[in-house]
Amino acid sequence: MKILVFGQLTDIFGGSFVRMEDIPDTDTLVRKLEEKYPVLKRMKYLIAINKEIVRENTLLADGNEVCLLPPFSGG
Amino acid sequence: MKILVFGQLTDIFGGSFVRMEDIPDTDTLVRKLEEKYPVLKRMKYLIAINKEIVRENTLLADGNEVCLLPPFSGG
Amino acid sequence: MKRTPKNIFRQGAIPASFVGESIAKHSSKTEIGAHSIFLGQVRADEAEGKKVTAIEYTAYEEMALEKMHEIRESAFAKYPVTCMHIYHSLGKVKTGEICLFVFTSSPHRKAAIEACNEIVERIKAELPIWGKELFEDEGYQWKVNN
Amino acid sequence: MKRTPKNIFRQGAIPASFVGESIAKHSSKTEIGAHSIFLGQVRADEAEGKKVTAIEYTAYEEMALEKMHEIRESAFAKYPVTCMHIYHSLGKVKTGEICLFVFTSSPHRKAAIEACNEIVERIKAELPIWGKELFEDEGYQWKVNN
Repeated sequence: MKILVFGQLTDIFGGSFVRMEDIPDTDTLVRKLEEKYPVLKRMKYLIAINKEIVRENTLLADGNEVCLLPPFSGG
Repeated sequence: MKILVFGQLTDIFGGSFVRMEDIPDTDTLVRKLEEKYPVLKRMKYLIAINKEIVRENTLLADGNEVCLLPPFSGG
Repeated sequence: MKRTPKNIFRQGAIPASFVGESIAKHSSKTEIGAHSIFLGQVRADEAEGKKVTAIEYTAYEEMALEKMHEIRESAFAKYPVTCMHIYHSLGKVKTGEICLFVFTSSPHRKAAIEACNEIVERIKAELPIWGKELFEDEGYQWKVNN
Repeated sequence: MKRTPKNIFRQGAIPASFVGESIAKHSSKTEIGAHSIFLGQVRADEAEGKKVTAIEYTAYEEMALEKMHEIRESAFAKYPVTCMHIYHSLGKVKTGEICLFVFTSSPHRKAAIEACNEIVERIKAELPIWGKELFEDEGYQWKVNN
């Protein structure tokens, strides 16, 4: 599964996305990402699925557009 | 004494000023003006002396710039 | 810094291009992060079936400029703004044209926005300016602010 | 009236002349009495002795446009505004240049001013846009909104 990342997260993942396998839900996503990239634990970010922010554990399906969004700083 | 008038008051006085004689203070000014122009009684206006609005009876001296100011409607 | 009274009055409408030019002049002031602008535009109001086609503004100019100076100084004292520019039309301004331009700038947005709002309110309430609303058929009525 | 999402994004800075042109386009809307405009300008902030020379903006564009549409619709529902125009830069915007342009108009000033303020706050809080503050020496830091 390809996860899009933005802002300061692109520094951590070295680009605009990260690939992860076997990710049934968002809690698993966070756990596995933080195992692989421990610096993430100190960062604030939201998860969006198909452009909607999800705040509780949510099942992930093929074809979902999953994004990690650090704090917004537009304007 | 020449009294400058503005806005809707120019309609009543037919111009930008009115001359009044023997006006020792602003209360007298109002009384004499309202005698001569009774429609003034139904109008709202402030009196300014030398560009300062006065709300209490105030003595008038030669050389004072006396103005009658109807409600402001700038902007 | 002591500021001297500025002339806010412009004969006729304030051109939209003048607003653009005023904004452009601030690109060298790199401490600015936010601009707040208010524009008054002459509205085609109707009264007794007649349409306003223009407002003709007159003012007790000397008093208005003194009062405006006071308002400006008090806004500078109250808000951390970098600069303020205020223009008001005199004479005839047609419907759809700009008659008031208030422009404040500050490092952070709160100051610019609050100063701009306060200045607009005070201009309408405290400056000796009068608007005569001219109807299409040559009649008129005196504008009332609320 | 149902409105379709508009693209708010512009590559690079928003020219001051564009603001002037946008204002001019409203002269035919004679029901308008007030315009409220907010402009964000890139500030030459300093961090650890280094000066910001530009901000590079990126966005999750599709989500930002959907969210902006929602914000716009809710402002139209809440305030009696005649129109709203919103533009945000993407890519590099140098210090002193404009990166955000929010423009609201209404018959009476209260609605335009309040809608403008609310839209600015919501843009900063809710749109997935990120600013990278570029230093003169090629380093950078990520912008933080407050």
